[in-house]
Amino acid sequence: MTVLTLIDAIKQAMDEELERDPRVFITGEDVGKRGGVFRATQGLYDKYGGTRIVDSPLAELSIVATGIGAALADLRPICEIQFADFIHPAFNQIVNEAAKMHYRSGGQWRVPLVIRAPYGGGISGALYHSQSVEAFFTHVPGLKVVIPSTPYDAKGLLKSAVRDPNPVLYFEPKKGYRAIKGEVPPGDYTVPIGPARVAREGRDLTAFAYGMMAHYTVLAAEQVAREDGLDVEVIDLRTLLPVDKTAILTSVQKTGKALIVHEDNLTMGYGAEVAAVLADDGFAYLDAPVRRLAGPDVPAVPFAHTMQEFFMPNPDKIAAAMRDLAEY
Amino acid sequence: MTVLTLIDAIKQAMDEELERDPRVFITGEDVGKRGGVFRATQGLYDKYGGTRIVDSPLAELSIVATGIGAALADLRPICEIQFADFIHPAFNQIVNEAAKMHYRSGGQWRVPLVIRAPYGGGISGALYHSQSVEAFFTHVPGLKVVIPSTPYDAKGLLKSAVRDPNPVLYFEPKKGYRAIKGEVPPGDYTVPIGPARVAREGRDLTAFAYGMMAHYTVLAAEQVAREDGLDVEVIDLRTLLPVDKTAILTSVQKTGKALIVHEDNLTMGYGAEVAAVLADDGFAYLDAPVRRLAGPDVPAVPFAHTMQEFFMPNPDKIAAAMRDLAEY
Amino acid sequence: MATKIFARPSARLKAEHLLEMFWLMLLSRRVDERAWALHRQGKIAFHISGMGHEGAQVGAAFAINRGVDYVHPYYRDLALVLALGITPTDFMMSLFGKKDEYSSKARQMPSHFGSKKLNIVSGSSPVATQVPQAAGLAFAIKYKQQAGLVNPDDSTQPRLALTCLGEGSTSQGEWHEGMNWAGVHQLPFICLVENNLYAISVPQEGQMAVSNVADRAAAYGVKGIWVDGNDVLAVYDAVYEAAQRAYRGEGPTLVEAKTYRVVPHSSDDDDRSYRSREEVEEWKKKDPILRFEKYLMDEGILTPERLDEYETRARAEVDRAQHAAEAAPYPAETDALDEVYAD
Amino acid sequence: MATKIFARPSARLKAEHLLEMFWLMLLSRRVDERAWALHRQGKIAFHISGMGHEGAQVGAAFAINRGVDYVHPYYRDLALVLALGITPTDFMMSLFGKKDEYSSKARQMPSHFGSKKLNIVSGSSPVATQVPQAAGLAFAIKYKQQAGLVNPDDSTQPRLALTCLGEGSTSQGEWHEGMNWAGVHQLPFICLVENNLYAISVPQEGQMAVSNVADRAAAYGVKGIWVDGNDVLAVYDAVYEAAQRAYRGEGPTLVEAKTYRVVPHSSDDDDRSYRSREEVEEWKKKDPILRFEKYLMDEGILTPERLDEYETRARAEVDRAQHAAEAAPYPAETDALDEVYAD
Ligand SMILES: Cc1ncc(C[n+]2csc(CCOP(=O)(O)OP(=O)(O)O)c2C)c(N)n1
Ligand SMILES: Cc1ncc(C[n+]2csc(CCOP(=O)(O)OP(=O)(O)O)c2C)c(N)n1
Ligand SMILES: [Mg+2]
Ligand SMILES: [Mg+2]
Repeated sequence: MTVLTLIDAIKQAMDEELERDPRVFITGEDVGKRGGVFRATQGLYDKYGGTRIVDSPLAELSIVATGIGAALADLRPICEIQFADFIHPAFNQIVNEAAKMHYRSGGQWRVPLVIRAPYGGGISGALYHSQSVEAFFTHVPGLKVVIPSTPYDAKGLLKSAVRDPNPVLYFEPKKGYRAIKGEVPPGDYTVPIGPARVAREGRDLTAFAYGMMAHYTVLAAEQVAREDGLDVEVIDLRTLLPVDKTAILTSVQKTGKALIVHEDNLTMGYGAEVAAVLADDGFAYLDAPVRRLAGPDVPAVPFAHTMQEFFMPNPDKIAAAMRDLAEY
Repeated sequence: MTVLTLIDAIKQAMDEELERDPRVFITGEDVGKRGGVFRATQGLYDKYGGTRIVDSPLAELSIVATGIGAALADLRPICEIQFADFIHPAFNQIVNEAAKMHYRSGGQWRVPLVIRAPYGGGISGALYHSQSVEAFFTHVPGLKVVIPSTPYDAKGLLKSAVRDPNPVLYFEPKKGYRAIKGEVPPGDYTVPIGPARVAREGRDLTAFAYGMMAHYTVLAAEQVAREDGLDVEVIDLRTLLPVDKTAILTSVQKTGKALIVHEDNLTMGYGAEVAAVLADDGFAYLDAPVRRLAGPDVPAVPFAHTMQEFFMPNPDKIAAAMRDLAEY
Repeated sequence: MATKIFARPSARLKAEHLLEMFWLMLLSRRVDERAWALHRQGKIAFHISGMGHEGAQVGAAFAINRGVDYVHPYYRDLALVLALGITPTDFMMSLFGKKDEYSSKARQMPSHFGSKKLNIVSGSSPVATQVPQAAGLAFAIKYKQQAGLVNPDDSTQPRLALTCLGEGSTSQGEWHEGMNWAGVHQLPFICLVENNLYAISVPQEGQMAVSNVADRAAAYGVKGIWVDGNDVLAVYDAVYEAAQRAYRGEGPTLVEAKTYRVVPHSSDDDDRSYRSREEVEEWKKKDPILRFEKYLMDEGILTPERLDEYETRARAEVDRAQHAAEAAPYPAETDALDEVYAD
Repeated sequence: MATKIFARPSARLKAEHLLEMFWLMLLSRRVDERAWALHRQGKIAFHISGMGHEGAQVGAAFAINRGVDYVHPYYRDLALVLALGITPTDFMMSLFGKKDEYSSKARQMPSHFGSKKLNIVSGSSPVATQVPQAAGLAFAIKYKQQAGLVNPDDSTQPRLALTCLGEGSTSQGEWHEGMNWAGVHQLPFICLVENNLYAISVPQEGQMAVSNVADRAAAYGVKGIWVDGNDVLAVYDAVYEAAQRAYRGEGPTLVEAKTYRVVPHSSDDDDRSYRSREEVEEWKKKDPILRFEKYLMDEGILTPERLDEYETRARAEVDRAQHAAEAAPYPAETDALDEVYAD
């Protein structure tokens, strides 16, 4: 096993999928010679050429829409949106088109499309290079929404996404691109889209998270284990849509307490759905309020480091929320 | 007092605001001579002329964006999106631009903009003329989201929206346009954006709803009162963003049970936030699971009347959910 | 920049093709009229019509490899899809929203055409979304040829993507981005703009400050051409040239067919508030079916007897279609839950 | 359709104006260079540069009613906003993200210019969103004039809206819709396209299949013109004509200024993978500041002594700005919570 960074695992998945299936191609802004602004596609242009690694015009709706068209024609496009903050112009194509095509055609047409986008804060990207946009899309039946937090999952989930016959949004926690490292087997394997992952077993409470926050939540769990003897179960949700209700309920049935962590702002963030599932089907298991630790309800992450710090959850804040909930 | 339909109350509000303030103008597709496809602006073109009642090109992002520009220049645009299903092309302008302008300029610039759009199903409009889109926007700090369910509120809230210094999304339950009637005072009054309304007082459980579903929920409450002696409190949320937490918590503190009804699909619908608020701050009040009655998780309302019927909540289904919850 | 074409590929069409084109235009008109009647009778909830556009649509359909080339149409394209192989019964099933309806299993409103078998891509209601998707279909054609996945001369495979929309819909950013992608990659792509002068109530001047939509093609490095859309053969000629260019790998074309919608926008519309009766009557005189009929009669290709025969056949087909659709069952309620995801 | 202009309004500019223009170009360059240096020193997180664009920007700024007309710029417009009244200290405050930073209270990355006082609208990062907003500003100007809310000749009020963007950003639907709105309503609107041949790494051919962005204006009924963007006076002339047209109510203009970005896209970029060093060196020879300097020297308007003086003054201003910004406090953490809503 090799230790790879998150972004290298992503690149490796694309490389292997390009190798495996000539129908797979990549498009997006600067994905070609430039190798992507985060270098996720670095080297792929040289290896596969301009037919398969295609610099798009600076126009997100057409990146997605031509991806949809190509998918309808049985290709396997991987569309890169340079930052998740710039996915909004493509909202119509994703929500009204890609998500509804299979249903609206009575199952005749399918859209095997992957849309990759780096998301999240903590990198001084300010209001428009830090956004978390997953919540919008988790409200849209017909889409799948995936967010990896480990290199192993990143590779395996991306491969599953490429092979999935549905449109899959694959959001990448950009702060973790180089900060998160982990073992990744060379060669082919997949991680199924759907099931959450128990990142750490525990008995005292359950913390749900994904992306960079899953990484931080494990760190926080280790901290409170060390410092407070608290035994926190961490569930890395990984697939946000479809919702893995079983994983959510099973864990809280055991622990009785739930904390949900995301860096997206609180109101109508994904934590709302997890809390709602627990408040209904998990009601009998709960012995404490369901807590959400999230970004504040402000338009996005501000630039100045002081305000950015204030906005972002981090292991200390998560540990504090764990302690607080455990005391209930 | 005169009895008006919902849509006439909306028209009256616009008429009076146009009269009151020369900075108010209306733009959107077919709002001019045609008076709007639902006739919400009928007669206004004749009364105020083409300078103030402006047919836009068929292009939603520019309807909103030019509205933003005009609002920055201190006009008071009312932008009509012909169906909520077609707001998606304007998502970027609403979410990245209108919502963030005040914050991103450190409070220098403001966007006093109203975006009106008919939404909701039950009118054989199928996948693209029936959508509920409020959930997306309730996740966006900087926006206000308003949905009236009575003619009185429709007029008063729309006037508040026009006078609000922030971008307000004002969604109109189109199935209720002519079906919902009520008393409306002539002349000026406003209903504040923010507070929910107790549509019916009750002690046994609380049902939260908005728009057409608020109307149906009151009918259902009357039905279970008659048939089962159940005393249901109905809260018409009216303003979805900012969230009226106080109203939510106050009612459930009294009743101990909560049912949330919307026609939007379940997962990550607005009901998730209401449930999440209750699961945290209202945890101690709850003596039953928080239930959500919503559209199923399918891309949108299907055309065939059988499937449409299946999709839509109605007074019978709501009454059944009330009975079920009351028995917990 | 937009040019009229003078070469006439249609001169080579055989009488049987001309008659088939005429038949399809007529059939479409009769199906369409029946739909309006059904709506007046309160039997159906909604109809959106192609009346007046039949010449543009059938002319375009015959100029491509029908049923093989990708077509991504819009709601007004009834005659187009009939020419591609959709049947009157198919259409009636969608009017009534019956189980197993061909395009969407009765999930969509009528006139949201789509058939995988015929390479007609399922359309939505938000206008112009099909344009960049069609650019993607055309991109895929070129990709497969370049990657050696298909033979560029294999006419059993799609070799172009044709998409249609109204002039008003070219105001959308979606259109811009689709046209631009087609131009940048010089794709085998045809955009047919059916310019009927109105977008619901808004006249062309409210949408654009140019006289011809075709003049906008130059902005994309796309060839632009406009033709009389009520002249089925002129449209055929223009689209035929565009198709041959596409097949030869010479790039995209925008064809603007100037026509008129002689009826209200849809069964929900009343057009009297925004256009005069005189204007409508003027245009009715230019009806593409009457015009083609006269041409075919003058040429001795169509006879009054054959026209009668067509009318009888059309009525019979429409009756049969209506009855079949009326007799068909509705979807089950829970059919609403199927096919959210492909597997 | 795009035309070069031959009349030269700039011939009427007085020496003092020419010197002020030169000074602002030079000042912008020195501020910009300092920003790169601060980034190399690890003192700031990010810089995006206007180097090479100073001629286009200052030429445009001087052609409008500075500080009064609406301007909706983009991130590369440092010289433009300095010409409108933003100070080097303002800019340095944004580089360091300090409390009370002028544009956003340090919420936005640097170069997201905005000042209510100067009628510079706050910009975002998603490209081209400013274009339809600027059409809305221009619409408001026309509306207020038509509704009798302002006097069209009152030059203390904004009488046009100028917006800027790169050539790559014209690929966005946002651009199309904004241009179209300006054309349909014949608004007092100027779109300045700063064509530097690249959008990050993607060359112009990857964005559009036309040689001049200005050629796209015809599609909107907008006047289109391109000029040498490294010739400050040529840009002045073109924008001046456009502004006068706008003031006279004659409609919108697209001005394409052809220029080059002589540095990487931003401090995060490395341009060696996508363009040759030779190409960059070639363009450095065409530097708009060197060119203007030579012109002014040849004309006897600028002297070596005055140039030295300018350089000294620029250095002093930049030093002062940097020190002021470094000394300023950071925002409080909870400042993040303010101004979500206006009241
Ligand atoms: C994005 C979007 N906005 C609004 C509508 C509502 N609408 C349906 S058709 C139409 C007019 C279309 O005009 P045009 O493109 O000229 O086509 P025509 O109907 O005249 O053939 C409008 C506004 C829509 N379907 N989609
Ligand atoms: C909607 C959107 N997509 C992507 C980006 C990322 N991005 C920032 S600048 C840029 C290139 C812009 O090129 P151009 O318009 O030519 O302007 P230039 O930077 O060359 O002046 C890109 C792709 C963005 N800011 N907004
Ligand atoms: Mg039309
Ligand atoms: Mg550029």
